[in-house]
Amino acid sequence: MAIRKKPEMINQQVGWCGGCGHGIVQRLIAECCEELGLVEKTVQVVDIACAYWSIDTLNCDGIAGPHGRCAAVATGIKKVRPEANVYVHAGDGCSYVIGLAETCYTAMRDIPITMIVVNNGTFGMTGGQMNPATTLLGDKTVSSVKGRDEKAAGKPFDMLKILETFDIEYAARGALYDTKHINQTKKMLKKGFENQRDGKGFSIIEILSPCPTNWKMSPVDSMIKLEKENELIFPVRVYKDRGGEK
Amino acid sequence: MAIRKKPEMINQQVGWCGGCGHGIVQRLIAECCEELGLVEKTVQVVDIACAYWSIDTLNCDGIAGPHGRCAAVATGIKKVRPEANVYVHAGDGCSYVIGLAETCYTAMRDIPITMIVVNNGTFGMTGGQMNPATTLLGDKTVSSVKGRDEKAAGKPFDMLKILETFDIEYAARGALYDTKHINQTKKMLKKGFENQRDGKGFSIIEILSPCPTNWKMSPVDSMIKLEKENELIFPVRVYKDRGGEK
Amino acid sequence: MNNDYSLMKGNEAIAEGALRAGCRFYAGYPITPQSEILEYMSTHMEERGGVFIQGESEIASMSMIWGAAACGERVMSSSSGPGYDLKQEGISYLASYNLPAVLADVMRYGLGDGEITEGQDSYWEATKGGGHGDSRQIVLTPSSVQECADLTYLAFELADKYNTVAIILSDGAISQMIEKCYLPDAIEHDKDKYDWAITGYKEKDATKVKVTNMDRTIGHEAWNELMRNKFKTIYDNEQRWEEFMVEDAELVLVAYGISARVCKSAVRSARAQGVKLGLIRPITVWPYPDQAFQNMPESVKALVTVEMSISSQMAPDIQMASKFSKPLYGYLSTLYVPKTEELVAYCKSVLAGNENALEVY
Amino acid sequence: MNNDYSLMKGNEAIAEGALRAGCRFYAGYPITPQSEILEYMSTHMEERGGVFIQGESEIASMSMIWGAAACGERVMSSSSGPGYDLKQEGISYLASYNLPAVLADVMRYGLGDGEITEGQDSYWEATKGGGHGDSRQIVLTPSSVQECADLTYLAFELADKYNTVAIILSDGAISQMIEKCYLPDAIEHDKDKYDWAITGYKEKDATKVKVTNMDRTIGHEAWNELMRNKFKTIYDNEQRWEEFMVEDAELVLVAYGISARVCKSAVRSARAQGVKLGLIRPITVWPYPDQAFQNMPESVKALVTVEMSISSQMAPDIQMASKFSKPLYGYLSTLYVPKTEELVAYCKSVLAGNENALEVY
Amino acid sequence: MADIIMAGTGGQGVLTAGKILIDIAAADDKNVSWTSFYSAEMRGGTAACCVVVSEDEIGTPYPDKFDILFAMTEDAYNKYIGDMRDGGKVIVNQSLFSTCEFPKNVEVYGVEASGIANEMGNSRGANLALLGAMIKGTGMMDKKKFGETLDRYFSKKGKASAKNLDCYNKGYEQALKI
Amino acid sequence: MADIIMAGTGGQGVLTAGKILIDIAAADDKNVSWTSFYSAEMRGGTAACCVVVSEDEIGTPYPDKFDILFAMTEDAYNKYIGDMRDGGKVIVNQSLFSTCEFPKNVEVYGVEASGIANEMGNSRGANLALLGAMIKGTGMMDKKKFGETLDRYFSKKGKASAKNLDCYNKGYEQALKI
Amino acid sequence: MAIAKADINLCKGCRLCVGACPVDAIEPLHEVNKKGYEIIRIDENKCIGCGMCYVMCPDYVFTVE
Amino acid sequence: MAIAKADINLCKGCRLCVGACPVDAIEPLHEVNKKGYEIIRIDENKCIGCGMCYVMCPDYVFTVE
Ligand SMILES: Cc1ncc(C[n+]2csc(CCOP(=O)(O)OP(=O)(O)O)c2C)c(N)n1
Ligand SMILES: Cc1ncc(C[n+]2csc(CCOP(=O)(O)OP(=O)(O)O)c2C)c(N)n1
Ligand code: SF4
Ligand code: SF4
Ligand code: SF4
Ligand code: SF4
Ligand code: SF4
Ligand code: SF4
Ligand SMILES: [Mg+2]
Ligand SMILES: [Mg+2]
Repeated sequence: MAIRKKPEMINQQVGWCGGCGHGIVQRLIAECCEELGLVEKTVQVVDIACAYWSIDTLNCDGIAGPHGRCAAVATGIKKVRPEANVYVHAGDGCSYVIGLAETCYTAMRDIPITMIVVNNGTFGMTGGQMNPATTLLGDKTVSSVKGRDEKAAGKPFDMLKILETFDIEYAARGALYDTKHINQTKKMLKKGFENQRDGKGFSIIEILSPCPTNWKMSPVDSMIKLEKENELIFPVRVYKDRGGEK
Repeated sequence: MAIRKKPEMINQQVGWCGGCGHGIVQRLIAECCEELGLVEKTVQVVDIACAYWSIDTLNCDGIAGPHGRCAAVATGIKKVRPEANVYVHAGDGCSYVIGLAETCYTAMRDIPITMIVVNNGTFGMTGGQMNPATTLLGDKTVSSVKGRDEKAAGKPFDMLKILETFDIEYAARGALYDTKHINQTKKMLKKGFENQRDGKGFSIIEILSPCPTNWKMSPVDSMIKLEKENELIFPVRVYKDRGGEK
Repeated sequence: MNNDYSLMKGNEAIAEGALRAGCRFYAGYPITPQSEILEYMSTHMEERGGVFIQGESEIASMSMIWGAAACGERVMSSSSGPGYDLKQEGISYLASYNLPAVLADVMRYGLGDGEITEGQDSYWEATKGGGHGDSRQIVLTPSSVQECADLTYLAFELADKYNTVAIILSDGAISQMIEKCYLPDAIEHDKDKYDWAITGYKEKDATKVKVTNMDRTIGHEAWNELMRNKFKTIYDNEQRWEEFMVEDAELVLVAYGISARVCKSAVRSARAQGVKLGLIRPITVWPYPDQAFQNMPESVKALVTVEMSISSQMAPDIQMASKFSKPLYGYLSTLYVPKTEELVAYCKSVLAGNENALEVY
Repeated sequence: MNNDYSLMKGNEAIAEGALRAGCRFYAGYPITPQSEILEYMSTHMEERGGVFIQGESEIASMSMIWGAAACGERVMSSSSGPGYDLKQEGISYLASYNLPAVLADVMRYGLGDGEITEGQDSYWEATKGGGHGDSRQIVLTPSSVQECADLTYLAFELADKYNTVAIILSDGAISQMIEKCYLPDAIEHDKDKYDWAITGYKEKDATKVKVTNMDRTIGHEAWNELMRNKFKTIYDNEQRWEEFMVEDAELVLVAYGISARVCKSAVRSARAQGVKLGLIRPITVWPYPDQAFQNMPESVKALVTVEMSISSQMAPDIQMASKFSKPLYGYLSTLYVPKTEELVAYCKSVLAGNENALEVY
Repeated sequence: MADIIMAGTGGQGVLTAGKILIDIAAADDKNVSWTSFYSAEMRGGTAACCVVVSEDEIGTPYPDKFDILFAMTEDAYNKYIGDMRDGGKVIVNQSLFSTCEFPKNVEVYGVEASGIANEMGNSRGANLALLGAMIKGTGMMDKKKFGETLDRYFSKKGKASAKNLDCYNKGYEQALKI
Repeated sequence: MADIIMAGTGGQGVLTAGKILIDIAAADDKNVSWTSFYSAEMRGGTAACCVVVSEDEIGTPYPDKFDILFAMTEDAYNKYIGDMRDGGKVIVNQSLFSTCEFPKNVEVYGVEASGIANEMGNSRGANLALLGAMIKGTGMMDKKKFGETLDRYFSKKGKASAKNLDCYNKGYEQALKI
Repeated sequence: MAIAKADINLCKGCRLCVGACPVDAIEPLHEVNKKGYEIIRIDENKCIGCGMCYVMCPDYVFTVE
Repeated sequence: MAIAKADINLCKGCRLCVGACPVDAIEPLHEVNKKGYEIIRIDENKCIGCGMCYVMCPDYVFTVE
């Protein structure tokens, strides 16, 4: 059995709530960068949202993007520093709501970065409001106290279906609700980093992740909800793998 | 043969360049509204772009949306005046570039308006810059003087493919390059207005249209380009017709 | 006026004040420390027969309220910091169509990406901002939960009266605190009372109703005049402020919002210590209450602006109002709510001649 | 300095000035009357080894230049009117990370949706804007094509020197006109010269290089101090202006950009008619050239601000600079380039006591 | 009348205790203000709120010094004990408290608040027990009246439960000056 | 030295004529400015530019009054004739001109500019013919030197053609005072 | 039979109608209208009143009655 | 054999590891750490060193060696 130990790239305790998936995501990222020997070249772009805490804990160059504009910030960085391993770690509010256009146009330009989106079905950092892209119908949030109602607030949509219409390298969705899916998610992330290393195009990996604090559920129950409810609407799978051919 | 005459809803000469498709689009809209008896209830939302001139020429309530935000403005109007026949007449820059998110979220909310997007492959009003959503590869514009290059500027994408992933009422693309297609486009528009009248959801009709001024081509050649080049990338067809079932 | 108080946060008082003023359309996007306004609206707007939309961004939200305002509805949005920046374009558009609307800007600490601590960082943006063009907005600054409700209510009245955007410039401290609040009586707004509003039906008469860029409708000259007259009328008639023990003061503090609350305590405490402080509390910061500074008592030796900012954003307005008649000092506490006794000590030091006057630029 | 002139538009001079200053990253979105900057960059950036991106919006463009600036590159964006509004948030972010960047804001006529005529509508937004927070930007105002090139070049130097955003505040008239321009010599910028820049490689040393919100890195107290010192240093050292026949003037015009050009003609014409006009032309409007107003000759009876705006946006700055030592009048021509003789006639009328002083609010 | 600082760790109900306090004081015709220190981290760390109760108009809702310190943990006590006015009252949750050297200028009251709560099977009731101790120690309000309004507070929120009042009462009864 | 207004309808090459003029005047060591009135409508309507040529620093590039009016159409003439300085020169394209009553304070020169252009098979050359007439009428520059620089101007743009110089020369030769 | 009429003042000279007419009844002219655009003329003898010109013209020049 | 170790100071009491362990080697405790979170304990006798706890824990509590 190989030794399992917190990656060295992570240099202090994480600032997330207990049971939050962001911490797992950060670890998977760090593991990938270490295993691929990319640590020294890595630049992280985090959202002004719960992903932000990663700027304090990960030992690499980094910058926080204005809320929603991470993909555009990363574009600027990748164009000036094409040798760098540039990735985005952002929320589903950032990437799919206010930043929908930035995400799509980064795909349109096929910018060779690795974009990681944490789908926790809510605006975590601001206190758990409905996320118009990802909150399930009926889910109660502080801005949909009776549960999300389709008539008033529309219904969640699958952003990866949108992104697969672009000519991009890779799009996939993983999940964190059990170790099997965490391991699978890591493979997706690794693919995303490898694609970048190999000069292929835009890769995006979305990750179903719990926000126990704002869901007002225990971490364990949150994982159950992820599997039993969220995954039904947001299937875990590879949506697109261009295989480097263009 | 029925009498063909400029619709009464149009009250003065159009402000567009000679050979511009916006004038045809405006006439089709007016014909639809008149034939469906909707004139008195109609509210137009035009873009700050070439569609803007319609605010001067069409005899109905109207407002110009901030460039790119027409769909959001129309949402505000439709929510406050649900009885009104609210439509958007906007450009492909407005609707697909700066306003990509607004267009998608209006679809997400399935707001029962009729959105009409003039795809002329350029930013007409500002002098013909490349439109990142619709300018074809190789097309020369003032901001891509050597022709649009995929590596630097990505490539055009089909927004209707994106919109059909949403649960909306209707999405279709028409074209103006000959009378047959103009008549077909009118049917699409009429469907869009009928859907709204019947309380169905969001309808969007995109229209392939020439911009001879900025393409630096004669109007006749522009129509040929539309048919021979643009339609290859942007096929004329109905993408989605929910048929009122949800 | 209701005789029964409620205990509520400043943010909730803003939202409930708006609903009672007849606001029936709200669109916004979450951001700390104003999200409770949005949340309150999401919970209560529908039961009052209105429309709530959580927009996909601040810009989309502004565009939605623009459409709704053009229909004659009483509309509101709210934001803070970076989110408020994104509303600048929409403010300009509202101004250029002469449309009434109310916005709340709940300030935080300045210069920062994700800074959400208390602060008063957006005085300039609120009073001199409003996007491109010559637009000006009425800006009201609550310094209690009661005023959050009252000034929001007033904001709708003023917006309607002058066809203008009115801004509630609150701050994280005032908006997050809970106090007693006597809520104003609810009124209903008639969105059909205007002759300019978009209706989409023409029963009233056959003429075209059209809301468009005013300068196109009435011509540039008339439009420029209309704007100038509007600004001047507002300036002449809508200056609001509170004076506290200014009559015999040696030093007059000038502060709004949370800072003014501390100043009041400081005035009381200093006077107990034999130091005559006074306070001018602007309630409107545009129009700035120039009148308050017109006949300053002889006793006043200097003015002190007290703000939670890095640069003194209010200082130029104070100097314009006071015409440099008194020296101006600054107590700028950035992200920290000023401390009462520290402020008193500073004032003593000013009076003792130990402090440098503020450099304003 | 090149000995050969070019005939070019102001916009082109801005773009070429930037390229010669070593700008190697431009992202922007079209809008009249600044689109030629973008177009020039799209045509020439690549041949200089730089990156041009036509962004999907002003906001995306700002975010891209933010990323690029954080990498140590010399970056630029440009916009106008409503598009410039949307850059406010990004300006704040640049300021909060202490990153150098240059922006051009080509003004148009105020209050309007699609207005694209000449104007000077965004003085406030440029000088008092910059989004939320206490950020301040250096603002340079070219009044010739030559200055479009020179001040853009300077803007990059100042941005670099002070780690700040520098703004070229041009206007539709100056940016669309063609004049002779002697272009500055081209320099190359070394993006690797900074110790704070993102590189994504660590050969130099093992320590972590990280660009993040400065207040997190060095703490709030230090950050506030750093900001205050920066603003003060800029204020003390970077005031720029031109004086023209002020020594013996009876009336001094104050104007920038296109208006200043007309004023120069007016001064000459008036003097030919025996009326002693002078001109103070601010070149920086932040920092405002307060020094220019410090020792005004006795002969000066009044000041006249000449602006293409509805409200006098520069008037408060003039009054702050002149400390109300002279009465202030205003010639505000909105969307019309001022007429030389009309302006002279107005000045005569002021001197004859037939005009009202400007009300400033 | 009183500047009160209430502190503990997240999840202990400190902010709620403050809200209960102002609710009751307001009903008693006092002016009240409640402020908290919100932070970007959603959970954990210290939680604190500051309550001002006054007969007169309240100036700053952020007093420099306090008359009462309501400390749910030792950390909270350590953080604020230096900001007490002379003669101030300090109420500590002895269940999470070790030290015992108190400054001379304050009176200290203690109760096993967490212990009481667990005992009553109302694990979230420690804050109410400490409120009881506070009412006893400060005498700022009538015990019974406070208890009744407390009951009404929870009824209003739809969370009425006899256990709440029990915690409060036990806290009152068991509170001791130390 | 001269404030010049050049006007016509869109597509007639008025703006280009202005650019040619400043190009040549600049090469002649003059200071020059060129301004146009841009509008939101892309095509049609009047097009006009204003050229200032001066030995000295140029103040306003938007003069109130003009020394030279270069009118490609009668509309353009009507629009600007009221803004002429006494002694000013007016150059009109007689091909698109009917009236003949000119004000006393100006000197008028005419040429069939469009006619010449069509004749030369250079339909876009009417502006050059009128430029020729203008050089003759105003004597503001040496005929030959202007012609040479004109040639160079088109070469620089990669649009060299003998027809251009021909139009200019014909315009110069056929221009008549009226 | 219905037949097309043209209000040539509205014409902008785009020539799109010319190709749209199934019977070549529309003749492009070099003559310009007040706004300076080259106009067209309908050959009334050829016109069959099909309305295609109306459908195509972006400037509402045609009436068919 | 490799076996898991826990740095309980880092634990935030989420209990996710408990269910992730295939052999029920992780016991949730009521005991709290310095930060006030209820911690866990690994039963060294049961642990098979599979590393699932490491994979699941969001707070990097586990080292398997
Ligand atoms: C322009 C702007 N609008 C709003 C915000 C406030 N804001 C910060 S984080 C956030 C939501 C974050 O949600 P998400 O992206 O899903 O990330 P999470 O915290 O859930 O991981 C919002 C709305 C902001 N910082 N800037
Ligand atoms: C915020 C903002 N950015 C940019 C502009 C400038 N602008 C006006 S119209 C336009 C492009 C219009 O293109 P499109 O939407 O395709 O319409 P078209 O004119 O081609 O019909 C642009 C960029 C603006 N008015 N506002
Ligand atoms: S709020 Fe939600 S997303 Fe944010 S750190 Fe806490 S659990 Fe994670
Ligand atoms: S610029 Fe293009 S889109 Fe605009 S009116 Fe002219 S032809 Fe039509
Ligand atoms: S289509 Fe209409 S505008 Fe075009 S040439 Fe024919 S009549 Fe004229
Ligand atoms: S009606 Fe038909 S036949 Fe007659 S001119 Fe028009 S297109 Fe030709
Ligand atoms: S998963 Fe980690 S943080 Fe959660 S209970 Fe287990 S050890 Fe503690
Ligand atoms: S290593 Fe495997 S067996 Fe051991 S505690 Fe962790 S999960 Fe259980
Ligand atoms: Mg989220
Ligand atoms: Mg377009």
